[in-house]
Amino acid sequence: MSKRRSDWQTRPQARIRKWFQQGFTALDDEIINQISQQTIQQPEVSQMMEAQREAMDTRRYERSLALERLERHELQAWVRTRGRKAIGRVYVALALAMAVLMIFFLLETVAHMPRFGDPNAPVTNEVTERYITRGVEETGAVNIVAGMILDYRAFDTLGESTVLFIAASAVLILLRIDRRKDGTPVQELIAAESDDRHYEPRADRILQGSVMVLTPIILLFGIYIILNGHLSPGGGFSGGAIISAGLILYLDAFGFDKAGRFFTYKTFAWVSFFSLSFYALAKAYSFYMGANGLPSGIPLGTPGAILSGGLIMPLNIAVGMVVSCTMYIFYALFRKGGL
Amino acid sequence: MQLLYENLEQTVAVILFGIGFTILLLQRNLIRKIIGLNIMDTAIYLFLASMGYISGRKAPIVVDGVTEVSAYINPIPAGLVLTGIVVSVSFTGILLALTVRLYRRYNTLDIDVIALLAKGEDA
Amino acid sequence: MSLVHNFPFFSILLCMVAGIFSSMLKKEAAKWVTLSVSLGVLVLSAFTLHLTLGLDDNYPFMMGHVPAPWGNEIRIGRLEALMATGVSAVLFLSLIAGFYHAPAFVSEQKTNLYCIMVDLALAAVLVLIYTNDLFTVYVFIEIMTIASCALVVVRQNGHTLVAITRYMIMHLFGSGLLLLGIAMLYGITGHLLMEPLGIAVRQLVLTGQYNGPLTVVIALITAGLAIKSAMFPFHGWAPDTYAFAPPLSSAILSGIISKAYIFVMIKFFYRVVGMELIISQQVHQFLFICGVAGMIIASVLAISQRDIRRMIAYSSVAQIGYVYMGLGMGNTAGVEAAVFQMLVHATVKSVLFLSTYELINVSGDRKRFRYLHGAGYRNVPAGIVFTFAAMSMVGIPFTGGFIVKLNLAISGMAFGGWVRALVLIALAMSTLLNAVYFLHTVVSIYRRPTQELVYPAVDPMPRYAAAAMLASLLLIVYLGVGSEPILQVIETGLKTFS
Amino acid sequence: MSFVHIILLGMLIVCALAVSLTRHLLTSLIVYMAYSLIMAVIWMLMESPDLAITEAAVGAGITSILFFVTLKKIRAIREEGSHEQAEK
Repeated sequence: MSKRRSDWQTRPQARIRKWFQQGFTALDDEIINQISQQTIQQPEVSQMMEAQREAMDTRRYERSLALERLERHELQAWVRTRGRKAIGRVYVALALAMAVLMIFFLLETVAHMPRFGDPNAPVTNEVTERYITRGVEETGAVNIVAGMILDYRAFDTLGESTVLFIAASAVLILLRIDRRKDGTPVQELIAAESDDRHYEPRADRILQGSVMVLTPIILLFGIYIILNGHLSPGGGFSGGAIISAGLILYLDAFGFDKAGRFFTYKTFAWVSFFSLSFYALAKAYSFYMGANGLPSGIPLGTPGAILSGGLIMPLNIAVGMVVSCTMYIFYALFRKGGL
Repeated sequence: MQLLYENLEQTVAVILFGIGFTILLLQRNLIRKIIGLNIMDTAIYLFLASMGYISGRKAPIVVDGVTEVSAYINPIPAGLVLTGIVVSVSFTGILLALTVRLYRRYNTLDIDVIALLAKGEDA
Repeated sequence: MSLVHNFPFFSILLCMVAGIFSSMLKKEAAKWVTLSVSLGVLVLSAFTLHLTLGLDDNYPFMMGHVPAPWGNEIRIGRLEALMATGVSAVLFLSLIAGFYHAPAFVSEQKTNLYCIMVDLALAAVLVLIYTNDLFTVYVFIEIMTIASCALVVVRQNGHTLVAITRYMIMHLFGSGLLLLGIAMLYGITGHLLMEPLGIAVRQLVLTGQYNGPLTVVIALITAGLAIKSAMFPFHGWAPDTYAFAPPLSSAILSGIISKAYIFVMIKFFYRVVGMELIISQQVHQFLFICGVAGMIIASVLAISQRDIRRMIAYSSVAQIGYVYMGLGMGNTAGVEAAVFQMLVHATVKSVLFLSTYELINVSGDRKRFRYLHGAGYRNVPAGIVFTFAAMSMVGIPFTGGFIVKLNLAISGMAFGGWVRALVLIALAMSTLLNAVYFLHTVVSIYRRPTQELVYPAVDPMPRYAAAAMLASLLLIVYLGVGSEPILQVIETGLKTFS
Repeated sequence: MSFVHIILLGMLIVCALAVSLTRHLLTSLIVYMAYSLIMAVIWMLMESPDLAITEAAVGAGITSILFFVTLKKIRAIREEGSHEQAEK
């Protein structure tokens, strides 16, 4: 009885040490206890004794737990004060040494990489050549980068849009405050809304006035960039980001009540659903046709015209919609956990 | 040194990578850690983008129907970096969301303190 | 090209489209969609496996209109098809066995988001198994990282939040290294697809050009993938994440997702750099040492845990050590054993996490060992399944774990000197340590409680969940008894892999 | 390699160091924003306008907005906490 109840409650190190010293059975003195209890089968008295012993054991266990907690507390206190400094210093030194070592190795590597701006570097090979010389006739896009990411290597770009979608879903999991089943808001949501009203600017005249001028221009510029993705620099990602910046600006100036008139959670869900499924299915069609050696049957148009590049412009629009919705919903979720 | 100077872009990229890495390891503040991650990522993108540059050539947007290799720089790294930028902004969003949640729970941004507090919740 | 040739592509597409559709579905519908998607992928992969068994070589599938060095492609061989089949089978069984306790950790309005994560995680795993392009690997690894983050964080308590923050920081650092490696490799070869890359790398080795950068590239990519798959010294994020995540998520994370990283690594070794270069650069020895160290040290750490889930999480790190030991031997037999271990571990670990949840659940949601006494009687199927899975972990004959250990020992015997000694000692030590902690757990779940603890009444687990667990059990036994044809597939698959 | 180019690259390093050395979070965020913009200019000089426009919109724009809204949220939470303490 002088032993503690079970070794599984002691500290791990002690347990391992004990195991080394006394073998496996030492860990299980509980079994022995139990068997010895079973062999002395005397009703009543032994039961009472057992109950007493149980109570004592439990108390002892509680105490051992409390002790352990105290021990941990002391350790924490030590860690917080002197230990933290010591460990911290060692850690800083190690991390710095590692970083310096890594930079050194990488610099050594860089010194042996192909020269910057060298026209004969290994990256200029038959792949680049085909993209540049035949890119326009094969994809119909004047902007070779757009043709490359949306036609030759479209699978990566599909993955990239999926990254955005899944990131938006993950942030929804993390930050969205759900309503109850009957649609009434929970306490947390009410608090978040009142917070938001408290900390955000209220109907600032100057801000609203300048936003009224700026937002249409920003949106227009974003749309221009998306629609000209196959003709000039830009495309779905940058254009979508610009549009979302315009929307966020509007939201900041006018608050959720006004912005909610044209952009709710449903808008987000439907828009990203439609654009992503359009994207995935369009690309699936073109992959399937390409892999099976069938003609895709999509006209490429005259290179340089706005209606050219086959699927590239619709895909850019889809990507732009996904990006702008995702970024806007990020912002809204950060501000008050929902739209 | 001469070699490093010729590859200055890549040299700077590698140094930035190291700085970002150090911020990631040493800063205990979560938001600074996230900035460190972003610096690390952009450093890699700079590295990748510098690979495609060829001196004296233009951006890969076909002008006047000129489709000769000697006219344009390599379009591939640009496409890859484009993908990478979007990936890293998604990560930033998720990590910041995590930060907000952690702060709401523990009222601190220091990751070590947060870990200690989380352990203390058990006892 | 017949219709069956398209099936791998269809399975990837099915997962992605199902993920996108799930965002609009209600809770129950999303669950059904996810279940049927995993079943569909299982069927499609089985057909693909059947097809590839009849082919001599792997075949490419263009993702677009232009062929290999220009366009993107996936490449399907029997090894890939085998992995896809195994992964989807494990996922299907885990979903049946684990989906019913989703309400315990996911709020109702977020169940469809959880389903999105499962779908897209499966899509990413499939892409990583099939793909032939290094940059696609990077993009889909990021999808997988986000998906696993969200899978863990649906249960929002302090532990998961802290664990997942650590996880994200480690994983993003790993992806950074991976991307830097890919960028450098692209810089010295000018290719991203694996086949042309392989040719270019061999050319570089022959001419002796850019040899320094090549070594750094191999180191960076290996380190990045090793961090992400919880190889021993980089395992810091793993135990907390696996232990505090919801049980279904732990099963998916440690059973399926961590395998995809290792599969990519094998693909990188075989298809891109070639095993000869790996051996001449001594990378395999590093993996070997880490694997052996992981097998032993993680097992010791597992013994010292008080929480049963953390114990299983540490044993997961130890099991990854087996894979790396096999990979680090550098001979075909070793890699074969490693691939087989991936299949076995996927099956065993997912069912272990799920049955542990059942045992904890009938013990009043308490995780310490002393409360688990008698849990095996309170939930009989879970107890049986846990016992058998633990036996496979220890390596009792007629289970998958035995075949793994046997194969690892045999491939270790091919070496002389310290490698052979180390392999045998590590296997013996690890088996012993596994026996200590798993058999102790089994004993404790079948021991009568010493003190009358009040266990709250819980709903018994549904019949179908028990059936799914028993089916996984059969799978484990099948891997132990009928392993010959599977090993044959792996052997011939590895030959056509490069 | 032009003179401007070298100065810009040097400023990148200075900004990256400043992020970790400044005392206030807000300052380091603004420095990070400057870092992104410099990166965009460098990419412009490297003849990659696609990258430049994306980095300016996504890196300097959206990422910074997300950082700022996080900081604001955190300050709101903190003030709320101190408010409650004061009431007690």
